[in-house]
Amino acid sequence: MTKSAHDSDVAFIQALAEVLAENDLTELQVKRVYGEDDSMNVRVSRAKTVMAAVSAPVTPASSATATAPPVAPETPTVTSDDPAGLPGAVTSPMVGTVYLQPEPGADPFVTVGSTVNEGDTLLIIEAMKTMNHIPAPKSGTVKRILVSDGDAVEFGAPLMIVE
Amino acid sequence: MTKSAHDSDVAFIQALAEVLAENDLTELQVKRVYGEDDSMNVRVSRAKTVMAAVSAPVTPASSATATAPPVAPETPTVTSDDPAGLPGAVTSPMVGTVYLQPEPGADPFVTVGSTVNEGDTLLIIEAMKTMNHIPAPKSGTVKRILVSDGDAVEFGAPLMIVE
Amino acid sequence: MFDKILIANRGEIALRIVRACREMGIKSVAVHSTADADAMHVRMADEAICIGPPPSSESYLSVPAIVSACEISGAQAIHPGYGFLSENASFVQILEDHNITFIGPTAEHIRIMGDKIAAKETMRKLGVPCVPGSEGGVATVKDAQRIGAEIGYPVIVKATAGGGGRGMKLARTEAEMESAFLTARSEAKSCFGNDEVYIEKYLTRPRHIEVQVFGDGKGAAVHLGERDCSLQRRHQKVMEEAPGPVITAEMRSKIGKICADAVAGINYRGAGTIEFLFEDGAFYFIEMNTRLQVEHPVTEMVFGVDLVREQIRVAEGLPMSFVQSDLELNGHAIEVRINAEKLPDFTPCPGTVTAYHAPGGLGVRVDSALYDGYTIPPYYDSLIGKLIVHGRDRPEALARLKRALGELIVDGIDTTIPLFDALLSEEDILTGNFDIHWLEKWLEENLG
Amino acid sequence: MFDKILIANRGEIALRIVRACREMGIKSVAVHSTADADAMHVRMADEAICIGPPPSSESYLSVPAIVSACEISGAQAIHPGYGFLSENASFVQILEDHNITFIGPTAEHIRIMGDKIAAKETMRKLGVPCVPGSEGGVATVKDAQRIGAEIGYPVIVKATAGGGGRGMKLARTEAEMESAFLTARSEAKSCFGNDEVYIEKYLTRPRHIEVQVFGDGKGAAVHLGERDCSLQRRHQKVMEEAPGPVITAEMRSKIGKICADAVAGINYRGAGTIEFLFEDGAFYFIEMNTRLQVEHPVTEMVFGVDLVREQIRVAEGLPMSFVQSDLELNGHAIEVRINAEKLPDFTPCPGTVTAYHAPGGLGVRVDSALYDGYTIPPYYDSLIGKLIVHGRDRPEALARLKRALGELIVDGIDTTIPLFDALLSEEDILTGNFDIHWLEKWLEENLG
Repeated sequence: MTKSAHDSDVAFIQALAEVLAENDLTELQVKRVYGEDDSMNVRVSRAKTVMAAVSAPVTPASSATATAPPVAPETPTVTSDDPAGLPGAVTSPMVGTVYLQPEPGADPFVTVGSTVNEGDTLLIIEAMKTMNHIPAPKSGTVKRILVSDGDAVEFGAPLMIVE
Repeated sequence: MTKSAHDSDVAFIQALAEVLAENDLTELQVKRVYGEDDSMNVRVSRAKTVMAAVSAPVTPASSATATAPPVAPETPTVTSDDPAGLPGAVTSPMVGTVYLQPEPGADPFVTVGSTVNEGDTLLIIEAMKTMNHIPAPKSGTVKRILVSDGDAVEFGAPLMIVE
Repeated sequence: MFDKILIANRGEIALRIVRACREMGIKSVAVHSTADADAMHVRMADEAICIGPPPSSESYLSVPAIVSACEISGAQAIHPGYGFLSENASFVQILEDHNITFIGPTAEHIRIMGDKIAAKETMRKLGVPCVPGSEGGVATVKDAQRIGAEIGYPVIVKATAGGGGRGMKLARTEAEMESAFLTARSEAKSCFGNDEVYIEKYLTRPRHIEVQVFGDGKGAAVHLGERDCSLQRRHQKVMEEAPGPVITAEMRSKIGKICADAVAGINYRGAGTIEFLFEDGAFYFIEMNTRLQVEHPVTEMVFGVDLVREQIRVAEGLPMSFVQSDLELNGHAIEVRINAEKLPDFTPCPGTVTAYHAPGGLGVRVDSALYDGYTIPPYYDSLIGKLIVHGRDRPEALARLKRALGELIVDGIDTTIPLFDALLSEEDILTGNFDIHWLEKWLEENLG
Repeated sequence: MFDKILIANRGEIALRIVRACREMGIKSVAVHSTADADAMHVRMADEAICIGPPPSSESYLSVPAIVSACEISGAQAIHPGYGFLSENASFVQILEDHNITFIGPTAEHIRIMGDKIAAKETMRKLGVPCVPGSEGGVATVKDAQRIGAEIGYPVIVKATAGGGGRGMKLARTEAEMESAFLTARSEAKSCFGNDEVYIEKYLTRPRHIEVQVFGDGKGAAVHLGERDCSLQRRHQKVMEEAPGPVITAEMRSKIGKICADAVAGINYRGAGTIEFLFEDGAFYFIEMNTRLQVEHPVTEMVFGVDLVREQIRVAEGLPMSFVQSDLELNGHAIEVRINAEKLPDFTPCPGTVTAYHAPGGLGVRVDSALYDGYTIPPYYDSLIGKLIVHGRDRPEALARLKRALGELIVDGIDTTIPLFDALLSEEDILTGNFDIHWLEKWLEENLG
């Protein structure tokens, strides 16, 4: 990426911001793919007529349930930062506690780089004293493990990436 | 990635923004694939948070005070339909009752087509039992008379057009 | 003292409970489906846990999901609100097994009151007046006539095996009894293969009067007067008030004492409602709800108490914060239920609320989880808010209700607000002259 | 019965009066400046008349404009709210001349109470306790010492011709009297050319306690207890409550009776407030406000009455709707004033409210003319809303206030909301331990 590419991007974003202002928009999102390995995501927003943050502090139950209620009443859009939206993400089908191995002291079911077949157990979620084996939804390689042993997870929380 | 590609994208997004505004939309999403490795996703949105009409009926005191409270919290803009905004409009400097002649049965001060000099009395507004002579703000011809004898007027109500 | 309470509900009642927790200095945990990630109860609670997808069966009704959420959040107690799991005895049993406090009565009391026959039998034994009748099969016309004379006409003859209106015959006078009895019996025979019939008093124009009770679970109990909830559509309450327009202080004190003694007699814990049909000065037990009611605010307004705070207190094992003599009825309160429904057919109308403005000023309370820009999901109940007013007397409350309705703005969706605007011009509403059939008749005549 | 009332005010109090009119079935006429064409009171009233340009002197304070508006709209009465023309005796006189009813006391009562010396003299005669002092010039050190001993130290020696703190000397003990007296006299001589001085009791840490009175104009009057408004900044009340945290039932009943008797004695009509400094169990008259106060809602909450409705009643010549024995104090109420001001300097902060969400639920009242998208004009008072809470006792009210403040959203402008969030963590606020200097000291230490 050269300086001129940067300048041109900045000019593009500046132009979008002007479009936003001139047209009295509140938000503008652009994903522009120029070619393989050359793309840009832009989100420009100006909305201030949305529901504001409540003063009450939001204390997540644990790191895994740290999905703080969104402040703006927009439909939550999945961004590339949210692992739950990545292709290959395995999300939690229930609320519970994660165990990465069959029993304390044992080896974990999988580690990053493990090859798994569809249906292989990835981890266990304990809910109401029941151990629920969470299977791989498809065959592939474990790319990332997004939870730690003993984490509490809520419904829909991303657990692993299997591709 | 050329400057002209950016310009063309901006023009496209600007056009979308106009579609949004003209059609009173709140959100618009487009995914456009131009070819392999050349695509664009756009999302344009515009929050609407206008005050709705109150259910309470608004009964104007009289035709002359029929300025119903505006329903949307916009700054009232003077439109070409509002005589108060026309050039040459003489507006009421006070709340009161209009008399078009010096006393009952007398001829009116002016009629449509009358030529007046700056300072000539156009009409009387009675407020608190006081007769207030309303003078022509400039010399000219009475083009329109917007009130009738005995009308109640509020502050700023258009009375006549003198040009 | 609880540190943290999980609220197994959504919408305005979840917010109601969050408010009580906050005022008591107790942390609240909201649970929610994916459809409710933006809901007000989620925003206002101290913690929030997503427990499942939109269908209630997989989220708000999922016992494993809720118990797990309780365990991972460390909440010591669950408030069930109304609906959902609030009267589910096996849920309460499971919580007991997990050492989680259920903010409500015992599983056993929920079970008994959830069984219509057991509930009636229990109440009768506790001295609560029930609909008089034959208490079992009636064999002959002679017996039928004797029973009719005893309980007074009109009476209804019903197939013991029946249901849905079949095998039911009305006898308005003794002269009609023979024919009604024989027809009901033969219909019962042909419809259900069993000709046994029983007889009950028939109420022609009853009101729905319910008594709010509260017990500490240890044998102390009070009543907090009655609510008149006669204005119903398809058995759904639409508008409720306290005190009842036709209930005298003497009636209140008498039926109230009967109800308080009844729940004291079974060591009932927490809030409960004993529902009656009321006609010609007499009360007839229908059922008991072992939970907070939607319409509990009208009682709070006239007695100046916080029923949710009180529920939490007694769930902790504390005594109630009042005794009967502390409870003085003050003024008049009315609640209207604002539903996201389109008139005239009351079609549910989910969607985005483009503008919301709540009424304010003296004597006005709004319990609603709405906010500007909120999108009402299509999966749940259509109740989106309750407007409650209080006045020194019924006319003042009605005038205030009309005024407040005029200030309330819910734009972007259809609501039942216009229904109340129209009802407040009806003479019968203004004078309190209505029974449980009044609203359906009015709807047929005016919106039908 | 009035058909139509003109409201000669704006903002939340105009809306407050529109609400009372609507509940009484009386049409309301809003008057407004061009800056207020979009204001809530204009939207909510039945009629609206523009009376002038933004400056108050040419609109809300313009007697001819308001009288004309009354005449062209056919309103029979004017409610002045507070501020503006509410205590303008000549306005009231003009209305009398035009046969328009002023909803408030007579011009004469306004005139007397507007004159500090006449007011004090009148109140003293009516038996209302005033700050004890020499009641006239003091000639010698001996006289000064005698008076000091009589009224008790500390005392303050003041120039009769003085003002603004000059020619004022404090004597904390008898030992300091001679020096204080002589210094004050010589300063008075050099500053004002007149060496006459008088002596008054000096209060070191008084509370501001005010008694709400109400008269029917025909010799009947009641009191509605007191409000503690000690939390002030530059003589502006910030937070008010009823009952006063240190006022006992016995004190209330005693000072209340004195005040009610006093206004009964002059045939006072309508709402009035008798303001006192309170120290060591004693009340000292400051002044009487002959109008509704900003903080009247706290009294309404604890006594369950509508003071505006009552004002309109007695203006019509009707008797009050209550007598003293009907008025029972119930629970505790607190009001906080939400101003469009930027902390720490309380700089007025007009602008557009991009989001407004009022708190709801049990025991919460909001009196505000705000709405989403409203633009607060820069010409008027910065008060944009009042949040009032009611609880069974002071701790419950404080907890509710904290909860409700957490729900209140006013975005797009700066407000005084964060001040109250901070105050509610202060031990002195929670225990009610403050005097009229407390807030200024706290502000200096915490925001200064």
